[in-house]
Amino acid sequence: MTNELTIKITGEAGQGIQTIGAALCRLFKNAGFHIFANQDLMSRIRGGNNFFQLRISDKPLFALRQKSDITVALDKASVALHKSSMTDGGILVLDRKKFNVIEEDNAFFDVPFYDMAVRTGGSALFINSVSCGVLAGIVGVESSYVEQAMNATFAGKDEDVIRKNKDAACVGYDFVRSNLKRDAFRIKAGAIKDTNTPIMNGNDAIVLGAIRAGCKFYSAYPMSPSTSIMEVIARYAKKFNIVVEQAEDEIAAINMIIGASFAGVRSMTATAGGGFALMVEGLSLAAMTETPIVVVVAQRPAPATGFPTRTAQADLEFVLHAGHGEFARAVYAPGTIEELFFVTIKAFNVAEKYQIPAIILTDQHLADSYRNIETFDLNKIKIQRYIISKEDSKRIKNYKRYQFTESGISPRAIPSWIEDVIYVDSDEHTEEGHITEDAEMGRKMVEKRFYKKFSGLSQEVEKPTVYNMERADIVLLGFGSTYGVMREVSDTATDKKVGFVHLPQVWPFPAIEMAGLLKNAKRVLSVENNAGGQLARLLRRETGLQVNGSVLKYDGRPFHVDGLMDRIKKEG
Amino acid sequence: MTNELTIKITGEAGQGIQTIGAALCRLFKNAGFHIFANQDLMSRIRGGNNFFQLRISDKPLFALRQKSDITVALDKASVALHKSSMTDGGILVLDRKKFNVIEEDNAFFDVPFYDMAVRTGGSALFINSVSCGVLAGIVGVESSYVEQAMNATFAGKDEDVIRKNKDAACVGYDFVRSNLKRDAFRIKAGAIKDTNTPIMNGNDAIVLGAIRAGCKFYSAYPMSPSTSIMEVIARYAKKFNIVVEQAEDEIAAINMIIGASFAGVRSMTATAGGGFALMVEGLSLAAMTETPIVVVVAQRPAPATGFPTRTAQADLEFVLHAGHGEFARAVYAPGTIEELFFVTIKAFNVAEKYQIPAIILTDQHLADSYRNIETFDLNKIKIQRYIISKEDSKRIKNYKRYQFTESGISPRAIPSWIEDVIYVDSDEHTEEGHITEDAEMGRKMVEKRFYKKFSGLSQEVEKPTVYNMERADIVLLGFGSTYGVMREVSDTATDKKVGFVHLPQVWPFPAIEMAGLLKNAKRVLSVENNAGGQLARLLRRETGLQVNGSVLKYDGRPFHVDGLMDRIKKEG
Amino acid sequence: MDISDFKSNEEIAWCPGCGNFGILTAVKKTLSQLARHPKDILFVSGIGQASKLPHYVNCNCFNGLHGRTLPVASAAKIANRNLTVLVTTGDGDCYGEGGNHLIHNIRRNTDITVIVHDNQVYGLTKGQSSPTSDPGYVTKIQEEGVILEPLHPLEMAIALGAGFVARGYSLETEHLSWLIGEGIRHKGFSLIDVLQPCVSFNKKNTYEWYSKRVYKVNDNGSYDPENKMAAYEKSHEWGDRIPIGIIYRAEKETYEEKRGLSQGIPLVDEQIEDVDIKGILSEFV
Amino acid sequence: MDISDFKSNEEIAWCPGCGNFGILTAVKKTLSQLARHPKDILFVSGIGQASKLPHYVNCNCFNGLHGRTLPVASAAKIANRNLTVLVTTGDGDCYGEGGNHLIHNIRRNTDITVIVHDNQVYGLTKGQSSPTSDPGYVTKIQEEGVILEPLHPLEMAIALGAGFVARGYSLETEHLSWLIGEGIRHKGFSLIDVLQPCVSFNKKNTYEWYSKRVYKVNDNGSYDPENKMAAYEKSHEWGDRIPIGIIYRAEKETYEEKRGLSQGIPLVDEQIEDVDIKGILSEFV
Ligand SMILES: Cc1ncc(C[n+]2csc(CCOP(=O)(O)OP(=O)(O)O)c2C)c(N)n1
Ligand SMILES: Cc1ncc(C[n+]2csc(CCOP(=O)(O)OP(=O)(O)O)c2C)c(N)n1
Ligand code: SF4
Ligand code: SF4
Ligand SMILES: [Mg+2]
Ligand SMILES: [Mg+2]
Repeated sequence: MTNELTIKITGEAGQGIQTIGAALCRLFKNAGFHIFANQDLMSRIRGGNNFFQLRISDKPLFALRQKSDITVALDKASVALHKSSMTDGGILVLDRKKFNVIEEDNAFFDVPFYDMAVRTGGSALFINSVSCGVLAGIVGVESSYVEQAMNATFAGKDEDVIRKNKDAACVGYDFVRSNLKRDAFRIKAGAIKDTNTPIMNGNDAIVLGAIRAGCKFYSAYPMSPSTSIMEVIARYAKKFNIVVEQAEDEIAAINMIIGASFAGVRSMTATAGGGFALMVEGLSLAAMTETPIVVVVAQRPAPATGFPTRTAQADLEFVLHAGHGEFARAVYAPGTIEELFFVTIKAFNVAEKYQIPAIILTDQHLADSYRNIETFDLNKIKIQRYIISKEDSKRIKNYKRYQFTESGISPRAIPSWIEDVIYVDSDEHTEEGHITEDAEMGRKMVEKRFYKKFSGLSQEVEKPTVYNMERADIVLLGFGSTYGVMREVSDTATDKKVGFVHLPQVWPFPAIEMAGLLKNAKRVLSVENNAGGQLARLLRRETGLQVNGSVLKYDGRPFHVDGLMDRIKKEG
Repeated sequence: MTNELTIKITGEAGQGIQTIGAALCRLFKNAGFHIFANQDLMSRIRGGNNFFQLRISDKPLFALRQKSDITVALDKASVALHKSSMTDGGILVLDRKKFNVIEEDNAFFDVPFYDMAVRTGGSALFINSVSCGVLAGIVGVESSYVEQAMNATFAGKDEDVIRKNKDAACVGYDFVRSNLKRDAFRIKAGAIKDTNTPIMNGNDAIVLGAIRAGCKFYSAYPMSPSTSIMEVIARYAKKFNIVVEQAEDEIAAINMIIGASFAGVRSMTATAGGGFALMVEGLSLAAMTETPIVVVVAQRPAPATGFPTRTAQADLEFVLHAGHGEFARAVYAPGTIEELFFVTIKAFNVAEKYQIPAIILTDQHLADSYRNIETFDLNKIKIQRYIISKEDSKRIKNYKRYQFTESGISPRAIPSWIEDVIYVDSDEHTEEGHITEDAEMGRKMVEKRFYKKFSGLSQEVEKPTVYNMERADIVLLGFGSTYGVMREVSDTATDKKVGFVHLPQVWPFPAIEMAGLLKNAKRVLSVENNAGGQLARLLRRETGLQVNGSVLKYDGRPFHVDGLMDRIKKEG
Repeated sequence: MDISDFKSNEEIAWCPGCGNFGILTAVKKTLSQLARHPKDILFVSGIGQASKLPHYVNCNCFNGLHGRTLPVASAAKIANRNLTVLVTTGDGDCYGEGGNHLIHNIRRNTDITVIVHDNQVYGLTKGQSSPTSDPGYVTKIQEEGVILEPLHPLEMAIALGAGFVARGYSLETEHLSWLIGEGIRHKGFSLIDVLQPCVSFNKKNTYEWYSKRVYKVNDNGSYDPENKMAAYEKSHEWGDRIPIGIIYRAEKETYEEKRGLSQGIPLVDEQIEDVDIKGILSEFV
Repeated sequence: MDISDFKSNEEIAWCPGCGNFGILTAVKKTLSQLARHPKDILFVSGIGQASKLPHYVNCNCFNGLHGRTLPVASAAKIANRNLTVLVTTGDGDCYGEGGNHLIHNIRRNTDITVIVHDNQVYGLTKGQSSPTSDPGYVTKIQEEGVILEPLHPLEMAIALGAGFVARGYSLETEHLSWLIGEGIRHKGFSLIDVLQPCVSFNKKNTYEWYSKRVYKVNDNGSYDPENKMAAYEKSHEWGDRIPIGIIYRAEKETYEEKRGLSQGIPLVDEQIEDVDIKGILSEFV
């Protein structure tokens, strides 16, 4: 517990834990800490037990720890549930009187939340603000940050509301300063100099990427953990003239984005594995008609409904092979919020260039985890359109939608822009887009859609991220959200040198590159939030290389830094 | 052209080619020939060009040849279309006058079909029967077989209808005997001594298997090439008290069979890749709820609508990985009609034993090809039910649907048979079937559904078929419908010795066995009706072995014996 | 049976004050009057708050996929006609994702009773609009308010030939329990749309909102639910006044009857070990 | 535009005598009177015999999946409001596989015109029953005849609030062409169910069968398609007499209007190369 802390706020669903969480993220970032935060929610609206975990440090953070240094229990049940997952010397904040807790525990720090909330704000609702103050006090940041956080959180509300919340927070803060004897938790702030940087989660990054990429049509059906993508894009829809349409089901969603894309508009949908299961036929349609689409698959534990609000990486193989027939696709699996943003933009460009479905494979952990990030370098971005421009369209006659070319890519015209008409067909078709029964034509079209496009796509695969690989004793291998935990383990492992290779794009699989990277590695362990070791299997299929072992987790929870470290030690 | 002939009847959709085909199959089988027959249809009801191909021989047949020895053209267009796919010395039967064909060709054999049909039957409809007679005449079977075939084909019709058809056939027969100078086509009949054996196609075999296995509920949505399964089972529904329900869509179909199976009834559905795409979510539901189901996937070329009436093996990887989340499944890929029958029965037993989805992966070629087969040895069949019997049910209290066991299989009770109630859930659940959010429970349930069941399933995988493998120069590798063509090539190859390994079950993959079989093989070529070489990839993933090459065909047509032979020669 | 026979020990995961509690009370009450053993009753549900209900009663439960209740329920009934089959589903589950099954299962007319917990919102996914959301209703997705015409489930069901079309209100538990009982007694597909306040997300259609509007359609005894045109009028009424009760009722032959499944042994009791296929095998010779 | 502008060179794959030919004739005739360039007209279809129609006219064509016409069509219209969007679909495509999209796209009310070639059978898959098959109709699957209540598309559409609900007959090409024209002119979702004899598979509902029954609903000028209750009555009429014509009509605001898409530049014409997100990025600070 040198230069970092893990903080947990826990209570029932409906107690507003997410709001406190967001306020705290802001507060600590502004105080100059790096933050990483994540929520653990049940699939219910009220009751049960939810918690928000927040790590703060003077170094950049990418993952969670198992145990918390400071736990704030907002209800009685939380005390028993979370007492055992504290670090040694950790502190559990509770309202003894309100919860009627009589037993003693070294870790307990009694704070009369309820009284303070009622006293300052007039109701128990203000407990959240009290606890913000309490946490700020324990960590010892300056009180001005508390005020600032309250101002930001309640911006736009009544003066009176803001003042009451500030009062509540200040009372909490002061209480700690007067009553907490220990200052073990006062870690040094100010590591980030420029605190004018964003905090966002994975889904936010996807939305920003999509907006920047020129997405103008978004259709989806709500499903955790993808739902907030629709909520956030809806928030900006008016400003950017984007149509966000809640579809009647996932089948409609994917067919709608295909329709809009055919008409010339960049389009996206997002869902979880179960919703994607319903989009599989549509995916195949996009491929056959050569209509670009972007599909976000935010994984959660399955089969079927599974754990709706939790995390997994068990749909890799599903997504790679989804859809009847054979066709080229791009599958991205970014590992960080920054990567999600840039890869989303790339996915739109690649989908349009190759006229294929591009899939962004993420998961609940990445979708819902918040981090302070560097402001995106927007200059890096280039939006290129791979359609026949409106200008050029005017000159087009005798248009063939599926004209054979070397690259397998046929120039794509937009209906009503060109003078000719466009035929698009889900049946096997001729270059003109008319239904055919011809064997030779069928063969050539398969080659176009599958071999040729694949070969182009393979030229622009996102490079694997390689980290601490020189003379590494152990090389971890992962995709998607495990980037963070692998990175922290790699940074902090002491016994042995641990490096890692992370794939932000899993298809086309960078086989030659991976073979080069791994063939001389001492010991390769795949780290996967699934039971099948799916990435390891893919590696073997594509390169012939077998990993030395797989560290698998399939209980719906993300890896923790300490947990992974232990598992790696065990695996050797 | 020693002891076999390839016969083709070709005309427009709607000319009744399938009816002649069926009659001819019967006729030649009864005359003691082995037969193999197949149709090539367009996705339309009238017009275009369809053909029926029939091979007859004194040796068992398993596949097609590219060129035909005798072609009967029922319309003018067929003459030009099929003239070039004749063997040297082949004969093309046509009605010169009716078609108004003036050019000359050595192969032409003019038969005034139309006149003869009108003369004997009173209308052009009788052309079919005339051509039966013509073909029987050309091959030189005894005329009694012609009569017999007409009797069987029109059994149940009016006396008058039967007589007219017989007349038509006889006139055709006699015409040939008087007018055909060549007797090159008179191959020796009588190879089969017991002609009291069945002729059926792959879909028929599946239906017979399902009925024998005790399927009592069948629900599906029509889709080529699976539709005839529903038609044939509907034919016998009343007799066997089976409910056949045409669903509103494929999603309903799979959920219906899950509902019926949950209630205790063996249930099945069938579809093609595109319909299966819609069943993917339901597949995952069956796995999660541990409800046994049997799903037939009859492959056809895709993506999307593709070639609706043609063949492919491109959905192997799709079917292996379909469904969100990880769970055990069995995937069968029988190669012959006999195997289809027995494997269907096994699929029902295995699905019920492991409480999983069992998939039968077939394709248009296998589904629609007819062969004369040995009568099934019905004594080999054992139907075992893996449910708590009604008797035993009476004693059950405190039932836990998902009780943990060594094998991962929980005793399955039937609702209303037991005294207790049963909870089944698509969410992650406890042993009692109630929704849980518990990490540990989630982990154990994944292990139950995925690891443990898989391990049991692996013990009862259908053994790969091994043929001509000793000292083979080339070993072919295939699954599903390519069995036939591999076998004929293996039997007739002369340059080099060709053996093959065929997998009637592709999942669990018999990895150890396959590694043993192939690791010392000189040269392994996978033979696949797809573009990806999917079986080869699976082999590599599961065993690390790479094939030396893949002979791929992805134009919607099946392999022909000669075609495959040539390709193998080229691949070396 | 007694109401205690249907007690489940599962903790209820609904929000305090949720309209679902009233439905649960009504359902249990109906069950206690059915004279059917819990083992002979099957609840089928999908995903959503409504769909958790089967866990809170002691009956058989198939809690399947979002939107896919009806195919499961109809098929279970076909497989074992001795089961009393009830469906608990949400307005999203039944009218959104599951819409196609609804229209075709009305046509299919198996003898099942469908209780739609209609809170005019997606509860479990935290407050998006549902097919029955009122126009103008604002959510995080529908930032400028719902613009689609609401689905009219009762009117649609009548148009499709449903034989039992009703609306209940979760605060009127006695009336609702009676409705559910009538639904179960009705031979064939019964649709009961239940107004169910969602206290967490639907701040428009609240208890107060509904209570002010709701009236019993046949309070004065003059409403004839067998008059289809009157039923069309009533089922469309939505505004200052909202009728509850049996809106439309007609006798229809059920699927089971037409299929001949209502006689003989139920499919589930068929012996299948020794099915003799020799006879049909010979047809292929 | 002239009818020849809409001529396609594709060989027609329908059976000789098929009712689809009449629909094709009617469609082309309507197009020729629209004063719209082929490039500004989009046909969306699914899979089935009906769905082949777009290949036989010279207009844009998106021939998608079985049952999935409407989401494609609505979204294409949203993306480019300048397109005149027509859907040609079958009774299986639109009412069976695609049922959920039908009910929700009626609610969505984009300005598209849907022509359902209703032959009461699955043509392309060779003669299974369709949702509109008459009870008792025998097929290879329905060996003892259809037992499900037929779907009543017009009645259902009215119940769902459709603003243009019509029935045509493929032999009455003039009338049908007029209907399609009215459907296109109607602002919003238009449903035109067209009686279409399938000479190959439907031996019950033949030309003769239809011709004997069909009458124009407003032949004597007294029918008021704006009267919903009358429309319900008419839309249910199916037996000795079958009405064709505009059964129901009502003005409704379209999706595009409600969304504000009917003004400003169409989505498809938006410049997207340089979308500036700096402003919203700062909201995350
Ligand atoms: C295929 C699929 N799509 C989406 C979801 C996510 N989901 C769960 S419940 C629900 C909506 C619930 O609304 P409703 O049916 O009205 O039930 P309520 O919670 O309001 O009772 C959704 C969209 C899912 N589980 N499965
Ligand atoms: C997902 C899916 N299921 C099934 C099919 C097979 N299929 C093609 S057309 C058709 C039915 C056609 O009936 P209808 O829509 O009435 O059109 P018609 O041929 O009668 O004009 C079916 C079931 C398919 N193409 N896709
Ligand atoms: S979210 Fe709404 S519907 Fe769901 S339990 Fe809470 S109040 Fe009830
Ligand atoms: S099968 Fe029927 S609907 Fe299809 S083209 Fe032939 S006649 Fe027309
Ligand atoms: Mg709801
Ligand atoms: Mg039809």
